[in-house]
Amino acid sequence: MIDFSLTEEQEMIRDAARNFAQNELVDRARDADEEFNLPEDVTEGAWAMGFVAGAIPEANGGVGMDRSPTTNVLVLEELGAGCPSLASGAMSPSLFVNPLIDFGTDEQKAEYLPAFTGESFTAGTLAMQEPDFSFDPANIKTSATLSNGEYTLNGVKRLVPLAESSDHILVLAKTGEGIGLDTLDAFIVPRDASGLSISNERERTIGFQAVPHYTVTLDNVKVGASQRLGGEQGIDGARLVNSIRIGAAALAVGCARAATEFAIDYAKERHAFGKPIAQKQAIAFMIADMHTEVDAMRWMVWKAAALLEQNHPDATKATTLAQNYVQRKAMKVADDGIQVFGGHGFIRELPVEMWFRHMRTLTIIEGPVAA
Amino acid sequence: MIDFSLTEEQEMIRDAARNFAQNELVDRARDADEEFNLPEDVTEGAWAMGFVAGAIPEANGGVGMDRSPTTNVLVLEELGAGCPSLASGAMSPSLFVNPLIDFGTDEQKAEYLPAFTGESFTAGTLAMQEPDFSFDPANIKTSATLSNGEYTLNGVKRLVPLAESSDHILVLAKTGEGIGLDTLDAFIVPRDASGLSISNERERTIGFQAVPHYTVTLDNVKVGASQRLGGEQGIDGARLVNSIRIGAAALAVGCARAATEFAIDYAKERHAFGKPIAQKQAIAFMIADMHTEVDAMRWMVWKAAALLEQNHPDATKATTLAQNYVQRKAMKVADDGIQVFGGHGFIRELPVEMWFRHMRTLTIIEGPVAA
Amino acid sequence: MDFTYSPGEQAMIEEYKRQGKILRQHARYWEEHESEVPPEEFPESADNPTPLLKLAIDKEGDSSGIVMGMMVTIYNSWGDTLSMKMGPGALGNAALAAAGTPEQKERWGNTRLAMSITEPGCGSDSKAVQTTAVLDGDEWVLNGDKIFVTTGVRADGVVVWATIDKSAGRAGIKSFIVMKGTPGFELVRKEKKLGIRADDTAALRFDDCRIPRDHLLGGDETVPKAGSGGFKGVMKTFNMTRPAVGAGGIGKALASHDHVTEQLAEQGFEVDWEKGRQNRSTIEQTMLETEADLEAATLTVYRAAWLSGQKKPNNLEASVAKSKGGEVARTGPQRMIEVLGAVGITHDHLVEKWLRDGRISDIYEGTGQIQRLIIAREIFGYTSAELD
Amino acid sequence: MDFTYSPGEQAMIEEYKRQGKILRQHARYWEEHESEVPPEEFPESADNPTPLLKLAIDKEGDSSGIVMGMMVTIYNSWGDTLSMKMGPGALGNAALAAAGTPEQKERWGNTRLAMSITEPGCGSDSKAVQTTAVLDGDEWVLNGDKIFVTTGVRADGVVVWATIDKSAGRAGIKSFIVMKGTPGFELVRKEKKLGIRADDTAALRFDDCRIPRDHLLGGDETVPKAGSGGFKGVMKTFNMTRPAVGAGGIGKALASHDHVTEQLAEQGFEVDWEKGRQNRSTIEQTMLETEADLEAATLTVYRAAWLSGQKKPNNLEASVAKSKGGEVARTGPQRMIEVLGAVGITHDHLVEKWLRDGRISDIYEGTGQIQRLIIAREIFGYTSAELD
Repeated sequence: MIDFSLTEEQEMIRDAARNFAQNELVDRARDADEEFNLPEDVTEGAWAMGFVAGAIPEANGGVGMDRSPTTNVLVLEELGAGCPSLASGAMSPSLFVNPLIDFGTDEQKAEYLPAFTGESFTAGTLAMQEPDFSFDPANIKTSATLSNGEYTLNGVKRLVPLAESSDHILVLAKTGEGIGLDTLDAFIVPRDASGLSISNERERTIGFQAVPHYTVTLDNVKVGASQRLGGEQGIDGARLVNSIRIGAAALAVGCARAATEFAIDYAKERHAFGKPIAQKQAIAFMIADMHTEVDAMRWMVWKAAALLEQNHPDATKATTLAQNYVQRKAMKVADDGIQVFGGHGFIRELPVEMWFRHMRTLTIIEGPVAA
Repeated sequence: MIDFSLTEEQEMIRDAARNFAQNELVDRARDADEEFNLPEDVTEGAWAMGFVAGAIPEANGGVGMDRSPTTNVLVLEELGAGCPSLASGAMSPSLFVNPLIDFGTDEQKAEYLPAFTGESFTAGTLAMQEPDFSFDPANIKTSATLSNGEYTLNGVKRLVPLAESSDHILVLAKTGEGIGLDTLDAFIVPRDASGLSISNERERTIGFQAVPHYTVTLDNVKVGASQRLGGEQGIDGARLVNSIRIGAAALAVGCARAATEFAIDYAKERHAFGKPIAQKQAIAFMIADMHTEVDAMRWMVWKAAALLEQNHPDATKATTLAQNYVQRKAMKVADDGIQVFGGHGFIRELPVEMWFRHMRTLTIIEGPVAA
Repeated sequence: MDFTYSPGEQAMIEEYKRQGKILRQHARYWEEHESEVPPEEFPESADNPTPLLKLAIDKEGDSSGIVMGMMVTIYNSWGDTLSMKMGPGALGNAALAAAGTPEQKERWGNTRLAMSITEPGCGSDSKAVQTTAVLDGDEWVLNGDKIFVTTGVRADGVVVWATIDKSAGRAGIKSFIVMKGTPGFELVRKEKKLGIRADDTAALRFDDCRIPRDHLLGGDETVPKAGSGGFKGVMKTFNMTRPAVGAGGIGKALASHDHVTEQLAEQGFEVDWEKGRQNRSTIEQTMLETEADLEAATLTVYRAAWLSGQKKPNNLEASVAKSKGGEVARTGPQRMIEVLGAVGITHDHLVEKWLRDGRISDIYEGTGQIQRLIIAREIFGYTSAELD
Repeated sequence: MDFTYSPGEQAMIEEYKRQGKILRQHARYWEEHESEVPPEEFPESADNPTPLLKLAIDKEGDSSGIVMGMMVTIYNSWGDTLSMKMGPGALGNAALAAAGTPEQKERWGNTRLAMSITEPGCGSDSKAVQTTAVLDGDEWVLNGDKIFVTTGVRADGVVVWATIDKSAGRAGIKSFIVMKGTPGFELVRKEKKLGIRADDTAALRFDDCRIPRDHLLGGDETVPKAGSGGFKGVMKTFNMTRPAVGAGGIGKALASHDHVTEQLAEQGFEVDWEKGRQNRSTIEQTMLETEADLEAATLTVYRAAWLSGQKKPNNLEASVAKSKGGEVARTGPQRMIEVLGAVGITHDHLVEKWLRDGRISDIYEGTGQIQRLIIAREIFGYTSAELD
């Protein structure tokens, strides 16, 4: 059944996320970006809303809400409309928590999830990206070799958010050969593991400057077999990657929506050649297309999230299509978002140039959050 | 030196081509298309202008003008602006004649070129296309195997223009292995060769309906070694393919120019919502972009033709870039050309829908003429 | 939130595709014989009852009727422009159903009525209608030329727009029912077109054509002042039509994509959904991006329809759907021909036909440009006077 | 017809690239220290004289000076926004040279003059200039705010647009020379920008700023009636500027493409020019299409310049070049980041900087939209009143 309706609970959570984003993120975004600072009250505020930890089972000390990718994309769109960079910083523990909920053994859940049920923000992260230009999660280079009941991890991970402040890093690696998302495995690696090093310098990136990202190098890092997520069974690699890709796409939809709404307001106010520029077809049509694509992108993300939630066999296809579509269109929206403002769009005062930088980040890295 | 100037002779030939195209092609285009008819007076008229045979050396009974791809693209743009379909029909002997001039041995020139120096149109053609969806001249499937001083040709060729009325068909084939345009060879094959069959039915195509195209099947066709173009040395495959690709691109530039000029005139005359639609930014900008791309495409074609003429090592690169650019932009121009006219653009009365069909043909087949 | 088809819908779609492939066997013939009118019913129709019957399987999980209508439109269009069996009505019947008086519905409900709006001098600008209707005693006298009348040849009559008061602009425009055979009502020609050649498109002329006074649709002879209430009534019916036209365009693009996917599969080629962009071939990327575009357009169509099913206004979303559907109808088959290569421009495949057939989708029921005007007015809160 | 570089030009271009790579070593520093003004001359400049000296090799086959100017602009921009050694002038000097009286040229020819046109309330709409100049005795009194003044911090003075007669529209706008230190002339701030951070962009204020009467550029105090002759004089100088701005955008995109080509080559990847589309990888196709776009834009720039060298009008072609240059400056670096993947958004590479730097190219000297207006007016033969 084709059905776009939200549950009452979803509407409530979405509205709460919208309020939080508009009240707590929008005004903080510029300074956070310029100062390379992820404000503590932002991460604490998001934490208090329960966006990250809400789905931790009661058995692990959580409140045990449904683990719902569809609800998550609603929240992430709203947060992305506030500020995708702050949102990603505040939500990055989801990169650790959600895979644990989805794939963790009972022992793993019991050991690692309670740390995230406290009242204060707890960092957690996942290491996926690698330096290779042909990086592809379906053909990851970081290796995990089993020997004497221990895995030895080797590889370089880039752009790992909050690596420095996380007690554990979920490291994506390949235990075998071949190509495909089913070759993926994840390992829970303590930050202070021997052989693991975190770059002293934060990575410098075009957008998301508020979020500390690091290069994490794994040089013969040894972890016990019990650190393999999902135990002997391992993980459903496609599902993990889908969840991450959908998360990024949802943030991008939100950011594109904010750019569109901001452009609408400006175009109606800004006069040129004797009338509001919104009354010029060139501008009006550009913004109309921005609106159209935000709509289209949203439904693509909803569909992918819904199929993921149902564990539907087409979830990977839907995710790949949504990711592809969002990567193309969201970047265009953000880019045209600058164009509407002309020279003013180029100054680091209005948020439009910032959204452009965030969007280039969002549409390139596979995912700063997990849906 | 970056120099866009034409020689006086080039300007004269271009103007002559323009007059011919505007006077002899434009008005004939619609009926020729609807009636699947290549009018004899059109082919004879183009023949009389010397567009095809002008570069046949005096030694072979020709007038011995320079063999000039740059002059040819000027002519082809003009003819394409008249009607690319009629132009391709009238110019298709260039597919046989120009490679003969470029690569033929003295014996081959002496034997085959004089037939094209008469006062009447003489058909000649080249068989390149193959049915495979991954068809690539750099990896052609038709084979030519040498044995006992004879070549045996096997393969299926599609969309061979004027195959039925040509005494000889220049067949592109591969004598060896490997991938690359240097693997290409061409063979002069008599139409009545044993093992060669020409489809009874003309091929039906979306555009170019005036031009008879046929499927040519080669089933163990045997030709003497002397039929290999260029003799033992063979041909410069890249140069041959470049010349063909540039020819198609030049026709496309002309057709796109015609579509743009027609749209300009219509938009200024057609009123909607109380003023000419040209005064609406949406239409004005669409046509402005059409104009811009026609310009940009033309310089790409000029550059490729100039490098080809100089036998410059970058000629293949320039041709590939020009072909790629023209294939993308010319199709968009023709498509937007319909859009300017709305419903009227969809009726087989104005030429715009015809140009759209011709353009889809031109931007897909590698080349109906040789520059 | 659900984006899967119910088993019944799935079965219906498969049946549309199966029957569509039968219709495709007739497609070239009726395109070549465009001057004739295809039969009301194809011989195969006896053995191929409407695919809607497949729905019975699973009523529970079915989509709302309006959303399902969009599926039907997409997969109807997927086969060919031909129909196994013509439905009884045409576009004018929808207008009759929406705006007719009970007597009018009773009287003409069983006839096939085309809809006649466009004129040679006015395309998207419907308030520029020049055809006049003048009340002379108890008769309306119609004069004017009409073009692009879908089903105008086959229909029993037309619902025609004419102005009874030019000075009133849109408010002066009324709809009239004129049946074939009425003196002064002439079928001028059947148009020859780029695509959808089997569909009949007529040009009509009204030359002192007299019809009884009660043939004014809805019977309301008053001309509202200034405001465009009368016109808005007409626009409302468009909110279903625009997504449907978008859906038709999607059908053609989808047909092209499905066909090429099959062709590639025969050569052992399949898109790998897990592989990243950096490791794809150009063909793979083209297939994937085209499918993404199709999916996006389809979802905007379903969204517009779903809103309507929820009794929520969808003027904005209807134009979003129409503009996306019109776009993929252009780009989709174009790219699929590029994938096929040279044989793609030949009659070996129907893709070149779907390109021509689909091209109309970004034109009729308002060009893509008109849709963007509507979208922009909605998001800016502008009137048509503020943004034109 | 010739599209090859002469040996001298080739050598010059190589030298620009070589020096550009040196400048790139300073690029991050000066972007990080945007509140400071980069030096007039970098230490390396002593060992790296201007690449123009390389031209001497082969004067015969060189392009016309104006075309060569475009090469210089492209390959200057290719390195970084920094210059090994600042030239003496700025944009205002061009205006002085074009429109100044002999006395004015003599007096200010050796100073660096910025050009100040844009105001907070007017971007592309130059006739909406609000800054006023009122003649009071033998002095002009200037009042108004100006933004986006390139080199406004470093310059010795500015050529500023102000209206002496608002009712006259464009005809009332005149240019004035105001030197730093003049009372009432305030440097409000140096802007913080998305890109070209090392370039100084100033906001200025004129608050009862009094300058002598002879500081009016060209000295003509009359206001032409109705016609916009006065304005057209200014527009004329743009015919060289628009292609140059397009060229600057191309430089950034080309830098990105060249850089990624090198990166790919290190991994053994090279575009095969002979292979057909159907057999290319996505990366290969992206590299090829980006290069085609760059080539197209470059040729439109050369064409506009070549016309100018031939003393032929190039208003249309200048806008074609500007719009294409602006376009590739946006799409080129975007796609190159996509090819690099995640490291493309980091400071590992300068491509993310070139994306930010290049983004201005489709904005200043008239946005892409303004260029399309100019193109459309030219091809339709419309005045700005007919198409606005």
